[in-house]
Amino acid sequence: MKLACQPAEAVAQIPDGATVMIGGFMAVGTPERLVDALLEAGRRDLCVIGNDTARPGVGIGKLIVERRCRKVIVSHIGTNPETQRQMIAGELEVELVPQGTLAERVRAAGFGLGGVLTPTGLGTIAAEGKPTLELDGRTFLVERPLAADFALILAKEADYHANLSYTLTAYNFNPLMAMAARTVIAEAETIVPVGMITPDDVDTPGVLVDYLVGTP
Amino acid sequence: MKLACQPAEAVAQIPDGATVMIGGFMAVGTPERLVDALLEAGRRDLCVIGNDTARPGVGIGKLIVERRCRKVIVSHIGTNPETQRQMIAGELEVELVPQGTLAERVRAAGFGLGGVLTPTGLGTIAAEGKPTLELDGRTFLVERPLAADFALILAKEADYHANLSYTLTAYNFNPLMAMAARTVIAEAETIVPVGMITPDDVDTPGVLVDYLVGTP
Amino acid sequence: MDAKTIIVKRIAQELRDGMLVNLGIGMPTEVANHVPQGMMVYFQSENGIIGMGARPPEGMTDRHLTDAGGQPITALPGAASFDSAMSFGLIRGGHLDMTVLGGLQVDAKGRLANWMIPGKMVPGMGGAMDLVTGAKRVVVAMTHTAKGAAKLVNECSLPLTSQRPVSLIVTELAVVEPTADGLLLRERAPGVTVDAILAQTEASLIVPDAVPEMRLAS
Amino acid sequence: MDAKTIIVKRIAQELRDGMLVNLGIGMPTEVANHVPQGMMVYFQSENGIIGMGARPPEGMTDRHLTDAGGQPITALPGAASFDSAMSFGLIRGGHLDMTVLGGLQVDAKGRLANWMIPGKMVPGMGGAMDLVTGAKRVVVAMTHTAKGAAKLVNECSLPLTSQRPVSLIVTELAVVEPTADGLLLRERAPGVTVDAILAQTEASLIVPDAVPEMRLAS
Repeated sequence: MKLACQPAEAVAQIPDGATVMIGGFMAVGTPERLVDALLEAGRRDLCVIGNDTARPGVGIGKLIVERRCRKVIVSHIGTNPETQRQMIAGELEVELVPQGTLAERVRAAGFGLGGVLTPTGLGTIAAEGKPTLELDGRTFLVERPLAADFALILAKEADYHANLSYTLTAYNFNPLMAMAARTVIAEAETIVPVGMITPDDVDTPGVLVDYLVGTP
Repeated sequence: MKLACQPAEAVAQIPDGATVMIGGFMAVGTPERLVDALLEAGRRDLCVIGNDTARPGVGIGKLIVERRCRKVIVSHIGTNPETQRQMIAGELEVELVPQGTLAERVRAAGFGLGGVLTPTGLGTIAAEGKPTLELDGRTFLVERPLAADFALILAKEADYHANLSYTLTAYNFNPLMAMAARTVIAEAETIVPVGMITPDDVDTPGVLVDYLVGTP
Repeated sequence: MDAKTIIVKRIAQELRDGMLVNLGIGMPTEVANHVPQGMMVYFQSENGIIGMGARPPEGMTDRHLTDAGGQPITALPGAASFDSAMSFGLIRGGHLDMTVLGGLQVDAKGRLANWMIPGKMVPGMGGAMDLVTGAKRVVVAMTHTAKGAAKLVNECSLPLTSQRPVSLIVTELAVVEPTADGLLLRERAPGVTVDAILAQTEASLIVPDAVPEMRLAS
Repeated sequence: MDAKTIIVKRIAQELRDGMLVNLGIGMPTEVANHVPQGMMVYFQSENGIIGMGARPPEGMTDRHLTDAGGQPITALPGAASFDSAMSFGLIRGGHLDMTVLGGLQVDAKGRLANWMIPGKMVPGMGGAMDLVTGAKRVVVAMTHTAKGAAKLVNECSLPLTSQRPVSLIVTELAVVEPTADGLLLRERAPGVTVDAILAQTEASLIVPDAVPEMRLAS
């Protein structure tokens, strides 16, 4: 584990073409310093997994506008016209996934499950090309786990063990992604002494975190 | 939702023969007042879902000793010789489930999933009679969701909305069971005013709780 | 009363005390403004909160607290926050009593299309497929027609959101309930005739002998 | 040095700084007493904590804080608590660096049987199947024989815990590593000959030219 490193140092691990999960919901809970560092480092051809592509110039939307993504796996792109434009122009591959299924697919990868059995999406475009499973008279879509090389996540607080806690609507995909990526890079708004975050308040145990970036 | 009711009133909803989830791990996190009320009410032929059968006279172990269960679905019975005795004598049906699979099966029921795809148990006795699924070259056991008529859970704190929070090793199956039963009966060690449990500290939202039992 | 007011006021009558409810972006959001007096309804926002409250006063916003559209909200006393897996566990696990969503089309079987117009608008399904598949009750809030074209159609020309029929459709003209026998006309808006409704509906409606008027408090 | 001391001291040498480790009930638990000086190891207890510490002083126990055997423990500064789904997510998701478990038998392919003796002892698998299937490294701590019978056998007569081979077997006589070619004899206990090991082992062992002695600090 590398504590209190600079964003540039942390994202230096990420090569072009990497699959990168980025926490956040409409950029709420997105680690903006890490996204900025990724931009500054010139990374491109990324496959980004996130809830949405936010708005141009915000969160994942920055990477879209700067054309750093070859693919995004998200539930929603409606708030970022640039994502739609690049998709229609054939410049960007967009895999749309129902939001609850996206959360479970990320969780499945992190929790060692072989996939997700869900009725969501059955008989819709979202089911195309996917296997189904009949079990006890009901049919379920079999959705694959979604893992990543890296996860960039935002916590409200971290302690010196890199234990993380989130707040309000800034949890969203962050705790799930912290389980599902080979390398986890966390940005914390505040770093506090060990013990300030009680065991019950730790949402992501520090053992899952590889790099911890603090505030400037 | 029925707040601050007595244990007897809450468990009066539970008929003989019901399937009842009971939180706790070796009785840590088990709502003992609710278990006692179930005993006093004379309920029998229960199917109990829990992590283990604890020890004789403690937690779920009380129901075993008093012969109130026709079946238990648990991961472990080694600490309760009476469970083993009843099982061998053919008086009690015991379904043994790997602990992690048990947690995911309960969660699957509560989260609307069709089942659990796991490598745990493959090629062992635990896989007997269960379907498997091959996906992308790997084989997984298909484990069924596990729902219940009732869940009896223990929280450390509850507020007047029945928002619940747990502590230390007394979380275990409690938050999962609160999602997986038709009727949720919670016992809280302390009931505090709304706002004392912050939104980030709520582990089980009050909307999931049907009956809340406080301290005597 | 304008179309939107009729729709959201009528839908508000579907609320019950203690319900957990998710409101879609846009018109459905306004149902929250018409909760009957004395009734306690828990509003979930799928980005991770139960107990969302109105927009905060100027200068009191928290960048970690927004609705699913990214707009600042408040948290009511007794609110609970959680991650996306839990949020959709509530939705998909059948714990959400009701969702109110916008609609582009509903077919004769009561199936909703509301997430894309191929070649024109592909915003993504967000949480819509989960909500329509998982909520106990799915209420569609939509205008009866769009640019003159009926939205209650025999077959959706737009991609479906779910195979599961919705529970109720409320427009500025009518309340329609999908049943095993077809779409049942339950109510008509004040002053609107059954014939006027039929004229603006492509799908066949089952019309009972008496179709009561919606009762909308001023 | 008695058998148990040899086994747990040798296994403690497998610990690395920063590892997340789960120790089974009984002998494996004692590995925690031999963490090399200056090394930080995070111990998980599958009932829901990382950062478990030793038994608390008399009168300081908390009934909400025990190990997986139900015995009172402490939580170290920086501990984290969570529910059973998260606890087994750590185990099954490959986040647990190492688990140490007891064993009844290990077969020639390195597969462990450790959870039941049909007709005699059926305690249930608890978390053993999850641990053996999911942990990055699985280390078995067991005596080399039981009542004179070899525990490293050609085929387990007892039900398997997992089809997945374990990573290492440590007994009071030897360190054995399952490989693609078979069971490899890696080390012998101080003063124990290769012949003595072979005489007490049913499964064939691959014996390299030189089999070093375990180095155990007093």
